[in-house]
Amino acid sequence: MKSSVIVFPGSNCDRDIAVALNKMEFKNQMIWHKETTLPKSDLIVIPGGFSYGDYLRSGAIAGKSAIINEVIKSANAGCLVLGICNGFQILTETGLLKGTLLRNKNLKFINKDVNIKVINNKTKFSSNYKKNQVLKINIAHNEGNYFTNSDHLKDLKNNNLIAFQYCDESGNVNEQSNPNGALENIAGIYNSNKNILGMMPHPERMIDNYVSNTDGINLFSSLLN
Amino acid sequence: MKITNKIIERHGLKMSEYERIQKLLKRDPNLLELGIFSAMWNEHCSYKSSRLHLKKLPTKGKQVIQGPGENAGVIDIGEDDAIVFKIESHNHPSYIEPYQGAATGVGGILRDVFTMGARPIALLNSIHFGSPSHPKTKSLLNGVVSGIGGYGNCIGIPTVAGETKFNKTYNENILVNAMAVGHVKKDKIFYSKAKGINKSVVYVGSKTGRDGIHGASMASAEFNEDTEEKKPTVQVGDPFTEKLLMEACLELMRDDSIIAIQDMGAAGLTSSSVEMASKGSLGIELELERVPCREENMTPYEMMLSESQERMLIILEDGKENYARNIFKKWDLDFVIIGKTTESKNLTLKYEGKLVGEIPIDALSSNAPIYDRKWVKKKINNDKIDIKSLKKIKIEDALIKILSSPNNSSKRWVTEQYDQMVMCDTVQRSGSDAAVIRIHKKNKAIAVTVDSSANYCKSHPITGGKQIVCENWRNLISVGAKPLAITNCLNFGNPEKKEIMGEFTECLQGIKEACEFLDYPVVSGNVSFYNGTNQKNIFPTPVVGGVGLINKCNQTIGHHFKNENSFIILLGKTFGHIEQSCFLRENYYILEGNPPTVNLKNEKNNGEMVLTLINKNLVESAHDVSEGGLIVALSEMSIGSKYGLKIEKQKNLRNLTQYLFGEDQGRYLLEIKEENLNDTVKLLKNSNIYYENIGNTQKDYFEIEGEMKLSINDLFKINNQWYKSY
Amino acid sequence: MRLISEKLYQLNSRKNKLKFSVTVTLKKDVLDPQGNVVQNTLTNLGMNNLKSIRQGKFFEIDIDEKDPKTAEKKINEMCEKLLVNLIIENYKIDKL
Amino acid sequence: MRLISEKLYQLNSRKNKLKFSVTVTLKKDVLDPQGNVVQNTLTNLGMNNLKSIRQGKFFEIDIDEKDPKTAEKKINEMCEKLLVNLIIENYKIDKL
Ligand SMILES: Nc1ncnc2c1ncn2[C@@H]1O[C@H](COP(=O)(O)OP(=O)(O)O)[C@@H](O)[C@H]1O
Ligand SMILES: [Mg+2]
Repeated sequence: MKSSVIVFPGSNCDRDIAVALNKMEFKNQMIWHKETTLPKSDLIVIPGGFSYGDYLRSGAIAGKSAIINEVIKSANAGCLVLGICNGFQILTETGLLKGTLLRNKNLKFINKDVNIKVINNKTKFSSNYKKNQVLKINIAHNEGNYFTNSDHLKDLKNNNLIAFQYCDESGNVNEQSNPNGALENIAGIYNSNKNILGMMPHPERMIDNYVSNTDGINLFSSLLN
Repeated sequence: MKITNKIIERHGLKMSEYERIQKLLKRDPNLLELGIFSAMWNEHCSYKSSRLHLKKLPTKGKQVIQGPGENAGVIDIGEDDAIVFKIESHNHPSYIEPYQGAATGVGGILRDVFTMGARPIALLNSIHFGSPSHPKTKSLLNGVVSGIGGYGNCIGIPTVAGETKFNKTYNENILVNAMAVGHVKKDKIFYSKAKGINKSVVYVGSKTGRDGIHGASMASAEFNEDTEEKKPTVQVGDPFTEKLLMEACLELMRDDSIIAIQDMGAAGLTSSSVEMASKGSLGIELELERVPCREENMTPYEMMLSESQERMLIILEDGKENYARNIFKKWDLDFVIIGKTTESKNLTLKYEGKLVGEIPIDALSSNAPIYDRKWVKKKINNDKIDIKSLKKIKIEDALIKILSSPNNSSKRWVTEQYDQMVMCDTVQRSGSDAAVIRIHKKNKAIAVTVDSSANYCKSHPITGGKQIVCENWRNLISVGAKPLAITNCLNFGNPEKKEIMGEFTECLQGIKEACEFLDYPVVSGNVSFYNGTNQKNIFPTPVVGGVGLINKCNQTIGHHFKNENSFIILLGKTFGHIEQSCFLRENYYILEGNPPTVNLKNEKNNGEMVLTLINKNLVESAHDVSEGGLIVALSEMSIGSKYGLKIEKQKNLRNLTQYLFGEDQGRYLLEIKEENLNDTVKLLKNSNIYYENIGNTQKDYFEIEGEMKLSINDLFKINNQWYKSY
Repeated sequence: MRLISEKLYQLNSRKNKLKFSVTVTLKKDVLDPQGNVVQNTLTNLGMNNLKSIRQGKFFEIDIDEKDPKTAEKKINEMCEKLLVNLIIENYKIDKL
Repeated sequence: MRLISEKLYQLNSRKNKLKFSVTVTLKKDVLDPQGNVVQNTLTNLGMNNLKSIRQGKFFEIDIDEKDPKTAEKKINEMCEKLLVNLIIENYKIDKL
C-alpha cells in the first residue's frame, strides 16, 4: 500500500506519522508542499502540527498551498485521505470535510490521553475496530472544538458519518468526557463517500507500548485490508 | 553627537567603565560604539560579577564532550550519540509581558541547542511566581504557562518536565527559566569558533526590527522628535519562523559547509559576531546596509543592538554560498552575506561604504571588566524549633493542608497545556521524578529534571546549593537513570550588595562540593542577577537541570505503585529534621530554621544502591523523599495509581509527626514485590545501607495504622483541586 | 402572561442596550508574525501590489447602560483590564 | 543625490498607497468560545451590566493602487480567497 504524507512548513507530526506508516509497512513518501504533482498513492495523510504557525486560522493557509489542489483531485477520485489534528483543520478549510474547528472551550491548549468511541466501524479506516470500542488516545490541540450547522449535523448522524466521539472509560458520551466543547462530542468525521477521515486525536502516537499503548494500530491495519 | 554623562549612565555603564573604554580605544567612542560596549559589558553578556566564581565549578569528566563556553554543553551517552543541553533565564521580560517573555525564552534556549547541530528533543522549565494572593500572580501564571506551551507546542518539541513554585519573594520579580535538550551525532557537533580569513559571514532567519534595544530609548530620542514611536519594543516570539530556521540549519549541517555558527541572542548581532571572532582570534567586518530590516530607516545603532528573535549568524566555507542560499530559500528565510572575517582582530562596521565604528574584539571580550565583588558569609541561625510547644495538629489534617497547597498540588493544570508527546519518544511524561525521552530509533533513553529550593538556599546557602544538586541526582536515580551532568541557572538579587554576593558565593560553593563528590559536572549554565526591586531582592534561587542515561528503555520505572501487597522499603536514615519543612511552612507559617544537612557520602551510596536494585529489575516503583517528607512522598506514589498502602506504626519512634514530615536527605522509597524482597534485603545488608521496611501496598486506601485512613480517590481530589478553583 | 412580560422585558432591555466596538491593533514596530505570513501568502496568490498587512482584534460589545458616557468608561475599563495588552497593543473604541 | 531620489521615491509611493481595513466577525449562529470566555472573565471582574461580547479579527491593509475602486475590488478578493472563512464569518471593508 502506497502512502504520501504532505509536509507543510510548520507541520510537526510528519515524522511521527511516517514512523507509524513505516512500522505498518506502508510504502511511504514525504511530499513537500511546494510540489505540484502527487505520486500515485492509495492513502494521503495530512499530518498534525502548526502549518504556517496556525496563523490567521488553523489550516487556512495550508489550504491554499500548491499541493492542495492535487490532494483535492485525488480525494474526489476516491483516494483515501486521512487528516489528523492540524490535518483535520486543513481538510475543513479546503472544503473536503464540512464544518470547522473552533478554539477549545477553555481557550487553552490541551494535551492528554482521552477516551474515544468507534461509532462507525464499517469504513476502510475502522474495520479492524469493534463497534463502540473505547480507545485511549492522545489529543494535543488548541482548536479542536468541532462545529457545524444543524443540517450537516443531521446528515452526519443519518448517514453514519461520525467516526469517533469523546467518551468516558466505559463509553458514555457526556459533557464531562468532552475535552474541548466539540458539538456532540465529535472527535472525527467522514465525508459522505467515507474515503476521507478527519480526526483530532493522534492515532500515530498510540502504536508503541513504551510511550503509550497500541490503540492506534488498528486504524492503520484497517487501511491495509 | 557628544557622549554626555547622562548617555553613559543610560547605557548602564559606570564612569570607571567608560574611562576603561576610552583607554582601550585610545579615544572617545561614538554612540554606536558606546552602545556596543554597553551591550557586551553588561552583566548578562560579560558575567563580570560571576566569572571568578563560576571558574571554581567542576566542568570535566569522561562523559563531557563540551563544557561551559559554548552555546550549550555536550555530553557523551555512548555509541555515536551525544546530548546537548542548557538552561537560561528570561525573568525580566516575562514579568513585563508574560506570554511573549516566556515564549521568547523558550525560543532562545532552543536556538542555543540547535546551533550546535543537535535536534532538540525535550524542553523543561522552572517557573517561580509570587504569592497566589498577590493581584498579579494569576495573570502572570496564565501568561507564562501559555507562552511556554505556545512556543514549544508550535515548534513541535515536547515540554516534558519542570517545576512551578509560589513564594512571596517573587511578588515583584518572577523567575522563568527554560531548558532545552537536544540529540546529536558525536561527529556532527558545530561550534562558534571562526576560522580562516575572508570567509563569508551570513545572516539568516527573521528580519531585524527595533525589538528590545538596550538603553536606546533615550539615545535615539535625541535623533528624533517623536520619542513615543522609538521606545524599545517588546520581543515577540515567532515559533513558526523558528521551526523553519531550525529545519534549515539542520539541513545545512548535514554536510560541511559551516565553519562556525552562532545564534543571535542577547545583544543580537553584536554579541554573535564578537563571540565568533573572539573565539577564533580574528576580526569581522560587517556592511550594515545589507542587514535585512523589518522597519524603515533603521540606524546602525539599532541594527547592532536589536534583539529580534529567530536569527543566526553563520561563517561559511568558500564556495558554499549558493548551496546554502538554496536551502534557506526552500524554507522561505532571509539569507544575506553581510560581511567577512578579517585579519584585523577588530569589529569593523560599515554603513553605505562609510566606516561607522571600529573596536578591537579583545576590548569587548577578554578585556571586559571583571569584578571581585565584596561578599559576606550568611549569618546562620541555629535556634531549634520545639515542635512539642506548637499547637497540636492531626496528621491527616496536616497532610491534606500540604497536598492541597499551591506548591504541592498536582501540576496537571500546567502540564496539560504542553504537548508532551509530539516526536513520540516520551517514555515518561511530566509528573514523575524525571521525564524519560527515548533516543529516536534506539533502545536507550535519557532522563531529565530541573530542581531548586529557594527556602533552603535562603536559610543556609551552602547546604541549599548542595541539596539541589543532590535532589536533582536523586530524581534521575529514581527513574533508573545514571546521572551524567548538569546545567544551572543562577537567579540572584543585586550582586553589588555584599549579602547577595555572599548568597551567590556560598550557593556556588555548595553546588561545587556536591558536583565534585558525585562526579556530576556542570557543562553549561546562565547567571541572572538583579532579580528584585530597589531594596528587596529575591531569595537566592539556583536552578539545576540534570541529564541521566538509561541504557535500556524497558528498565525505567515510575513512581506510582504498581501492585497490591508489595513491600515498601524506605532507604536512608530518618532523623525527623523539621525546620524549613513544608509541614511547618504550610501549617504554622514558620519560616525560620536551617534546612536538613546533606551527607554527600550517604547520598552517593544510597543513590548507587537504588540504581543497582533498579538495574537488577528488583524494583516496581521508586520515589525520592523530598519536600513534605515521607508521608507526602508516599501519597504521591498512591495518587494516580490504583493502590494505596498501609504503614505500620513504628515501635520505638520518638515523634511520629517528625518521622512522617521531616525532610532528611538522601532517602528513597522503593516498592518491592514479595518474591524480590530477599534479594533486595541481601544487597542492602551487604552494602551496609540503612533501610526500613515500613509497610505494604493495598487496594484503594491510604492508611497509617492508628492515625488515618483515606481513600486514594479522596487523596487525588485533594491534590487536584487548587488550580481548578484558582 | 408569561409571553407578555417577556416581551416587555425585551423592550426594556433594548432601550438600555448600547453597542460598541473595540479595535485592537499592534503598536508600530512590534513584530506581527501572523500579518507577515498572511502577507506572503497573499503575495504568492498573486496579489502583488499588496504593500503591508497587519492583523489585530475586533470586539463587539453590548452593554446594559443608558448613558453612553458611562458605558464608554466601562468599555475602556474592560480594555485596560483584559481585552488589550497595553505593552504591545493600541486600541480604539467606537459607538455602533 | 542618493538622498534626493529616495525622498522622491517615498513621495511617489505615498501617493499610490491606499489604506483599508477589513473587519471579520463570526456569523450570528456560530459559537464564539473566545467571546464567551472573555465575557465570563469580565463578568467575574465585576462588569455586571455587560450583555454580550463577540470577538472577531481586524486587518489593516496598505495597497499600491491609485484607484480606490480597483483597490477595493482587490481587497475583496483577498477576503474571499484567504482572510475570511465564508462558512462561519462575515466581513466588512472600510477605506481608512
Ligand atoms: N552558572 C553557570 N555555570 C556554568 N556555566 C555557565 C554558567 N552561566 C553561564 N555559563 C556559561 O557561560 C557561557 C556564556 O553564557 P551565556 O551568555 O548565557 O550564553 P549565550 O551567549 O549562549 O546566551 C555559556 O557557555 C554558559 O554555558
Ligand atoms: Mg547562545
